[in-house]
Amino acid sequence: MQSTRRNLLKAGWGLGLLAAFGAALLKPGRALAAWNKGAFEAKSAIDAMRALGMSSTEESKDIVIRAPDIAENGAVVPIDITSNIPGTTAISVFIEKNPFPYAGTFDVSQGAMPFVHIRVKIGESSPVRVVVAAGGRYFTSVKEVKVTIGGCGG
Amino acid sequence: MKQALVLGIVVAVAAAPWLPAAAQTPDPTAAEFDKFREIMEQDNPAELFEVKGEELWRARRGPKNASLERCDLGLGPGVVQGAYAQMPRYFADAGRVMDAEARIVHCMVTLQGFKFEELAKQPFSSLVRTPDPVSLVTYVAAQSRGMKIAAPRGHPKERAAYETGKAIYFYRAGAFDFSCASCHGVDGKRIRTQPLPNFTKPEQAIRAVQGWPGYRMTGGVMHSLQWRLNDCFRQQRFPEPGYTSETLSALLTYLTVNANGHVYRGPGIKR
Amino acid sequence: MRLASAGVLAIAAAFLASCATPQRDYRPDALAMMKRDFHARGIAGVDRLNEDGVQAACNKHADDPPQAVADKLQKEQLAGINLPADGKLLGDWKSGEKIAQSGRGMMWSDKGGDGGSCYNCHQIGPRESSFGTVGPSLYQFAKLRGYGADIQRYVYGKIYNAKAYSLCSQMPRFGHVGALTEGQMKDLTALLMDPASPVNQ
Amino acid sequence: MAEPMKIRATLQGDVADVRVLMAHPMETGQRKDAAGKLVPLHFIQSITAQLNGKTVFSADVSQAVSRNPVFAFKVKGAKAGDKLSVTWQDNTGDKRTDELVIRAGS
Repeated sequence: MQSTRRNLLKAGWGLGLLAAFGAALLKPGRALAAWNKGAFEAKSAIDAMRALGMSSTEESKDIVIRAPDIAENGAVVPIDITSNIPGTTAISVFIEKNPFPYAGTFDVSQGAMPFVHIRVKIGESSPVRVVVAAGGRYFTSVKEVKVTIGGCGG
Repeated sequence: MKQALVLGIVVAVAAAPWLPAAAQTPDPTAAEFDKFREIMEQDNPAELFEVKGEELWRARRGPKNASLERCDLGLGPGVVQGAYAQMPRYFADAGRVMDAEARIVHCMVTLQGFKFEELAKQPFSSLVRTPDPVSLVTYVAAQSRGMKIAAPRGHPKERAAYETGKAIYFYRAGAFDFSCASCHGVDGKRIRTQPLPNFTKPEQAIRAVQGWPGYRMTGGVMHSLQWRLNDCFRQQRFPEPGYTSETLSALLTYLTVNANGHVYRGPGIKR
Repeated sequence: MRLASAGVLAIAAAFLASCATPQRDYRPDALAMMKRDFHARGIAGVDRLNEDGVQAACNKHADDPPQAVADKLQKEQLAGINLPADGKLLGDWKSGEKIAQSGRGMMWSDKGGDGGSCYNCHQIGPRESSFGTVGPSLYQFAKLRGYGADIQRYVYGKIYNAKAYSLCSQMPRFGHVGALTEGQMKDLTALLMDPASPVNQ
Repeated sequence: MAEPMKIRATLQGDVADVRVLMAHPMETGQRKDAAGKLVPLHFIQSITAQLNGKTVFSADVSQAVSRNPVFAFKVKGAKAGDKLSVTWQDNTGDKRTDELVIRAGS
């Protein structure tokens, strides 16, 4: 096994993957599975990723995350994500310190470029983790966003 | 193979302790904000309110079932293009200098028959409600996008409003001895991480006008300059200024005239 | 030719003079307008529009009053500072840090005093990067200046009434106007003066 | 109830740069109202974009998306005259679809 490869879970990933595939098959016309309640309600990024069947991820420099080092306001943090990984099908975002870290998945497999711009709430300074699905594998990159206090605090 | 499977998610970034530098010129925090300002302005939820304001402008409303299309914003009845960039100005029919929102409210009262007291009851946006004058002033402001700020100084009352506004700007009182100038009177300072423009200088005064009306990220609501000044006085520890009062129009005259000649970019986005 | 240009100059000079001359004082107009337009809200009464002696002197002289005026008023302000009866000036720096963080107090949206708004204007502790720059950095305050009783008294007094030391300082008079309690001012003094405070590490 | 979106599409070659503004409170379920009562979760859960009726982009999102959401994405194989529609659905079942006809690039 490559040392750069990071595996997330002890067990159960096969099941998760199967479940994800199954759900996708059940909903033709829509690339994503049904809104994944388990993943969205997970309290940690690792639990959310487990629920999404993201068994193992590899660090990748081919994911470009453009977000402020210091956000002017945590209520609206702009993030541009571009994947330069060939065969990218989906982009998922996890704000690790948020109470519910999983922020969403963007399916670009049906005719969109591997790019998305989003604006999200970041409660406190946090790593923003992006996971890209490509060719049945998962790649990841992280960007730290610092949230500051502006204004007079009154 | 399975030895690697044990890893939990690796918190890849061990947050390096951030050691603040005492003196920072230019302010790197402010520079970082500016880098993303353009992206934020490119797609600005303010546009949603601009659209709503245009509908309100054209709709027949109020007890008199009239639209605002005959409202005179200073360039003649119904002329909206460029009007915002040329206010505050003196209006003979009202006998006073009015800023854009004061004038719009005046038209809502005189043309549509709304009651001022009703409009003044809850004049600022909340999470559940955006008052009509806020959407309207957003629409009107958008019709001056790309134009030069040119608040008139021809009428004696306009010149008096400027001087009175200036005196208000520098007037220290209240529980904390603050004036507007306490925060906005010197260059290069900030409150927490928020840069404080010095509005007494022409090249910085534009920042009192630019971006307003603004979509405020805090709360995610649309706010006008009437709100901005109201909330400044709150934090200045003053009592509350009347909505669309002459005090606020005078202060806005001082700030806008100082910004004359700069290009107004339309409704903006604020922290 | 000479005459003509002299004439032009004279006219220009007269014009300039008429523009520059008797700069009318608009402060009475401003105050009258504000008194007409402001209303009381919550704890913020319209009486707050009235200047006290210090404010009047600073307003009148654009924050730069003549030395004699400043000296006299500063002396009065200094005399009004009540040091704690128990003689102890250092409270709990941890509580001081919380007070320094809060930007609330004395607004119409507040019930009364609350925090010190210190980080709004000052760098203080090493962990807070969101600090203002209106006032000087207070990081390593006592480490750089010493921990002595006289410096403690100065810190407490400055928080109580900054105008006793510099008449037109932009810093509020927290004790003088009752925005902070004696206990809170002790805690803030400890934040700056306690050798154990992170400020002095 | 749901207010119109504002959609912009700019053609660059055969790629449409699509930018969407949505009016939605995106309540996190953690905010208290003026009366001190928790405001219930209310947020857009899914977004779908179709080019001439065929899905080209879709997303599932959480309440972490900011109030009055802004999204941008890029659609391949677009040309002037194509119909682009965007639909969102929130957790209460509320839905909104808006569409535009893509205009020639500048």
